[in-house]
Amino acid sequence: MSSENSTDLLRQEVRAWLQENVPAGWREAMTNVDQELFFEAQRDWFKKLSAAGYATPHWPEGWPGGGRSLAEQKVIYEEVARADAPRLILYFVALYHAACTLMECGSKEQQEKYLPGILNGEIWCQGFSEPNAGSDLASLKTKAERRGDKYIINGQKTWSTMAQYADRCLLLCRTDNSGPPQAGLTYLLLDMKSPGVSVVPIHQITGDDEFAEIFFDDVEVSVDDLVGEEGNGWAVAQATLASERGLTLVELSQRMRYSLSFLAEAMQANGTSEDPVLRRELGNVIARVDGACALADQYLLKRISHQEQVGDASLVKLYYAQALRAYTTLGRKIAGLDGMFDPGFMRGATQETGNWPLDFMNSYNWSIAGGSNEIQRNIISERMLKMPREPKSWKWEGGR
Amino acid sequence: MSSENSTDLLRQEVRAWLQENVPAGWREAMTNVDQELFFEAQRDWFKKLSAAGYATPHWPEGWPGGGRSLAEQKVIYEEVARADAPRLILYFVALYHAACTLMECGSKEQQEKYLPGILNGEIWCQGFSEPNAGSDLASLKTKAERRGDKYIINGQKTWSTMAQYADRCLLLCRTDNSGPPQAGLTYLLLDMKSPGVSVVPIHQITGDDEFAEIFFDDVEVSVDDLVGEEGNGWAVAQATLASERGLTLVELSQRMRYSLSFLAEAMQANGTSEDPVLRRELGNVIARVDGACALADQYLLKRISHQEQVGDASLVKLYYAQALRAYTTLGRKIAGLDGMFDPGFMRGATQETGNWPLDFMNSYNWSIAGGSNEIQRNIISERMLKMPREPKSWKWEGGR
Amino acid sequence: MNEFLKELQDSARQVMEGAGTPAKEESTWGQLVELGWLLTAVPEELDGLGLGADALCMLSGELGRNLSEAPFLPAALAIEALVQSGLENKAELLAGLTMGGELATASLAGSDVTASGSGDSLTLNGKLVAVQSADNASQLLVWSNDSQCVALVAADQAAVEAVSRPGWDVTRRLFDVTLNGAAGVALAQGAEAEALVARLLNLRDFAMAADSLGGANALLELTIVHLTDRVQFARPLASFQALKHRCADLKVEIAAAEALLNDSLLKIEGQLGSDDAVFRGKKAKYLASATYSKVAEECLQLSGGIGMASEYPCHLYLKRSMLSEHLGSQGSYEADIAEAFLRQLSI
Amino acid sequence: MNEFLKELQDSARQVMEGAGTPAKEESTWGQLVELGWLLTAVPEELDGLGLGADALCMLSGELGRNLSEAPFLPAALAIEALVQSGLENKAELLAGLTMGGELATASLAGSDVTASGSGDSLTLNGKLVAVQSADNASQLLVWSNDSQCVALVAADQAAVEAVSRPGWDVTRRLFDVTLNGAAGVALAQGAEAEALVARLLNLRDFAMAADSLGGANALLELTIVHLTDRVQFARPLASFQALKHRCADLKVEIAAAEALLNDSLLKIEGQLGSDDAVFRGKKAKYLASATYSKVAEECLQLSGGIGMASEYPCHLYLKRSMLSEHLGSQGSYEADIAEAFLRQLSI
Repeated sequence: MSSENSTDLLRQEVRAWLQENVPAGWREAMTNVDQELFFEAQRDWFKKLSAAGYATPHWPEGWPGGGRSLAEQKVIYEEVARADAPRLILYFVALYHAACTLMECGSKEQQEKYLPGILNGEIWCQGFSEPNAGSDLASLKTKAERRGDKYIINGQKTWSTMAQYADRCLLLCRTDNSGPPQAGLTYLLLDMKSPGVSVVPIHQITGDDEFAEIFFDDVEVSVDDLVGEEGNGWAVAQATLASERGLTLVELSQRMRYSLSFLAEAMQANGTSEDPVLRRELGNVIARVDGACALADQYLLKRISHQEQVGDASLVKLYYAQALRAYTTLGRKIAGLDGMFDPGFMRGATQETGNWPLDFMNSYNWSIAGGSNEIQRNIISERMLKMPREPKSWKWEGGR
Repeated sequence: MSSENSTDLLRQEVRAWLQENVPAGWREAMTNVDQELFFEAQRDWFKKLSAAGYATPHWPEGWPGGGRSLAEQKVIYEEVARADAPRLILYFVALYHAACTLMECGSKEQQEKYLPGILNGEIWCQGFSEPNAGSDLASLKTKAERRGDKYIINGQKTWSTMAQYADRCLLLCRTDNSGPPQAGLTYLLLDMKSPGVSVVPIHQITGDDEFAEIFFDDVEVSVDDLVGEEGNGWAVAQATLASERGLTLVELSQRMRYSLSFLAEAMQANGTSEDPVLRRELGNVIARVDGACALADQYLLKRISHQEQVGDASLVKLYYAQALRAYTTLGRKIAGLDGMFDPGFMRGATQETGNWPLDFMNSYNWSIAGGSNEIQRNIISERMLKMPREPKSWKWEGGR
Repeated sequence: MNEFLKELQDSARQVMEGAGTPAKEESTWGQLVELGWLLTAVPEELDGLGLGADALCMLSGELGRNLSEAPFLPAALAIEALVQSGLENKAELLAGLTMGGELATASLAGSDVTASGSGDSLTLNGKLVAVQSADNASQLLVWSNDSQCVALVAADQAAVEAVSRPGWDVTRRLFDVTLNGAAGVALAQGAEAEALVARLLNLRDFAMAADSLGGANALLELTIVHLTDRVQFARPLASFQALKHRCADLKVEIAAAEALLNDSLLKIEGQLGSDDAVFRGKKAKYLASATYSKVAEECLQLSGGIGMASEYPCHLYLKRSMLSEHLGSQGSYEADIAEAFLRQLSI
Repeated sequence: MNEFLKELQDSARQVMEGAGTPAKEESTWGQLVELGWLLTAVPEELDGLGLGADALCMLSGELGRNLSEAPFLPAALAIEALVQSGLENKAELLAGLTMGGELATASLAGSDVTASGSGDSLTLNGKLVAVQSADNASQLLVWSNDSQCVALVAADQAAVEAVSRPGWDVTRRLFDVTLNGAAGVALAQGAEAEALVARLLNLRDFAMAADSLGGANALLELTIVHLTDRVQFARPLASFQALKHRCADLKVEIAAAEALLNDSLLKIEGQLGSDDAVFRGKKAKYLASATYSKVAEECLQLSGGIGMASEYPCHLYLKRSMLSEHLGSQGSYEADIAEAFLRQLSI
């Protein structure tokens, strides 16, 4: 049986399963709900999906659902997008970032200690960004001081997704200030219930609060929870960041593509589909969204065939962010004045809620977080197009 | 009589004169003509205009046509634009750049020697830009070496408007390499018939050749033709560059505004005025063109009332260049495939020929020459918005 | 802007800066009444300041800068309508609306109202959307959908129902208002009403343009401060050329829209509502509103993560700009501008 | 792209690079015939290479890179039409058109031709625009404006008049051709002709997309070399972040349009001309052509003064991109794409 056929069969199987199992009307059910109901829905969906083996296709052979090729993972993502199934945003960091980091860089003891918990639905968050270390992550300052067999943590993290609900945290800290910024970082696994940890949700401009700040006041972490070696945290963090590279954007761009029908239906519903100007803009958006899907697909195929080149991932993310902006901008135009009312939001629905101003504002998550558009442009121009790098040192000349 | 009334009277007078004197059908007559006919037309128009006193309104009291206030000059420019009169592009450098430089920085002897010639129709060109000194004018290398009472010139200038027909040249040279780039520049007046001067027209992408390169091979210039002091050329050049500041863009933006009717007529002629998409784009272009006019007007009013601020001129030029690009881009869309044929060009008509691809390409003259859009953005961000300046020294770090 | 207006602007800015950003209705409405801002466009013979649309726009710009919640624009429209009317007791009514702290408000968007009757015995039916601060109003300014009637409607009658309609823009409190056979007093009818509606919408366009540019300016300034203060990669963000150039592009857009607004106000003086003034008003509103949106969208990106947090005011400008875009409808303004231009051409 | 195509591309690039930029017709046409490029899409049973649309697009991309004047695309369309036809002597005709150096050309834009008669006794009337290299052609591929007839028309008959129509794009020599009762041979009629026209236009869209992206890539590379070499303010221009970011934006546009083209070619394999393939072709052509124009416009600015000189090739790309935009009409493609999408939705 060729691999083509094997993915075809998988596709049929997943599609049939999703058809039976995606909770009907989950979007409506998640509109303006409180956190508790949302959690319950996420928990239920996680249980279903992992029971079917579709929550962990990227885990290695031997784990439940694991051992899938990238091509098979892609099929599962595509079908999940096509079925407009809920995203597992509460478990995403656990299933991808935490699991992949543990598998790639964790000790055997760490793997045995934490991976079963993840499969059981433990929630993880990521503690990387800080108020003064966003685009420039390497400049982070949260301090981990070794005292005997413990690290003592002091400092602050921000923009941590779902941190207020997390059981554990992937924590990147500074243990040494003497070298260049990327050196002296250390990667720890933190129990969020440890004394001295406090979490403050960030109220977002959309009304949601899926991000939070985490404060550390003399928090203790056992050296057993050190991943890799002290001072080698930057390399471990790269493994974390690469853990979902490509797959997420395949899923998201496919979701965007399938949700084009929402846009078109909204146009038909309010008559704007007869407006020649908005129609042409729709044509433009369709082509760009298809371009985003094709680019994400191509990137994953390159990864599968080990032909990934530096900058490729940046192209995908930058184009996706821009297509999403164009798409939600058209949505705003279509909704017109009516769209400016009803600031209700929908939990866990990412961009495709049909509340266009909300979707538009959420589109900035993709142009700012995870390496802003500007950072991607730096990478593309410097590392792909080989244009000279920005100076590493900079002196203020002239002045205000 | 209030000054409002005095400009109103002038406006009526100029308008009536133009109505009688603008050569009918000059656009058609200048399409695909050879240089000779174009010259003749320019000469005739110059004679007429200066006889009426409208060629030199910016000259001081005492000179023919001179002594007009900026407000009056503005009226004349506006009316010339409104009447769609030919532009005096052959004499522009002489009447503005040369004359104003002489009046502001020239010696009495130089004024007496050269100004009457300018009134008589001598053609001047400007020798500032060099192949490696475009945006970075201060880095120019053309060398002037003092030997006795002469300077010996060696080097090359480029993008000199109409240099191949010029009698004289405003020449900016380097006499000293030891200091910072802006120091050590010297400003000379050159007879273009001097031995060792050779001129090579630049074939432009539009088919026109209104620019030329000038080569200097041991060319002698008398010290009598030194303007200001040796080494003080940068300051003199600033006077040259400021000589037409504001006025030209008032005229050009008004021309663009009046020529909107060409665009609309073209739309009506080929039926695209019924296309709702192109109609809306027309609406957008109209608003932007009006914005460009208002901005140019406001700038001149600020100059008149001595309230000009650094960066103001950059705002005007950058917005004009962008509005012109949008305007000619719409023209291209309207012309469609038909517009891609007939590469005929029109001499001296600047942007408003109705040959839209030509006009579109000519619009780059305004975004590149005379301080590119990028230079204007530097000025606006650094000097107006007070953002930090680009580093004055730069080291290649990393590498390709 | 003349010297007098500049002084007025300086003092208005001081007042508004004291009110904070966003400036809440309760803290600014009383103050602006007290300062006589609502007297701006009232003629001197009616005890007003006799200033023109440019003064009203200047104040709108200051309110836009500070994201003011106060219903200054609808109140000014109602006052303007009253000034233009032949109502007998208009001096008395004006006194209440300008200095008495009473509010007459109006829809900032479309009207779908029919009117029957005449004089002080009008009957009005229909719906108004985007009526600002209706809960605080004693009167509503209403025009019929055929522009044949402009009326004042008392807000406290049973036939008037106002329902709060919260929206993304929290700096303007909007209401849907239903008129179920509400009684009203005519300010103008027939051709006079038509002219008055044109005048009011024209004034609205100019004031909205000014509000937009006030906001755009304030937001760009705020963003440049942020870029200057925030250090990444051991440099202030403001030192990155790619960001500098984008700020310059925003600056030039604002400058052109401002110049167009000011130039238009100069040129239409005294002819508010004429075809020419309406055309100019649409161009000014279109360019200003498009500029505001562009500035707000870019500044959200330039602000990075902090811009996504509700505590930072960037999003308030963005949401106000998005709402303003739809008050008057950008898309149709482009078409209207082209339409008016092509019509002129064929004359 | 598979390994075989990649090898073919490497050798094609070598050949084209030898031909210079722009590659003149006289120096490349013979060469590409000799190399068998016109055999690409001819099935193996007709002595061709039996490669698909992807191979044709790859070659179009290489020709686009080098601004080739050779009429490869119209020739390939004529050959494709012949292959699809049931003509008895098609093997013989194909031999002449693929390896014999004979050229059958076609319009790259619209057709306004009517046909009467059938089989080998057609009579054709009307006008073709944008027919490439018509002076070198022995045959013309023509389809009627109702798509009910696709024909080959001998170029040397008196009823065929070709007039050179020089344009801004000097890299393609275009002609207007008038058919005054010209005799022709039908390649397909009726429903078959309709399907064939759809197939040919679909192929044209894909090939034009590839040509556009070849040009866009070459121009961006050229521009980056220029920016790297040119020093101003004691730094290479390529070190200015504002310019770097603009180059990155162009790169990402090109990458997405390329990915879309390649993905489409993969997905339509063997179904050229189907509704789905036509929809994909329009999207690919639209995105590629819009990208080419954007890249060319930006690169002209990024090149500064040198870009305005005819000796520097930037303008040749710009002019080719401008022409390509109108071959197939961008504006209507946007509308077509929306139309097709909305239609799918309502099924």
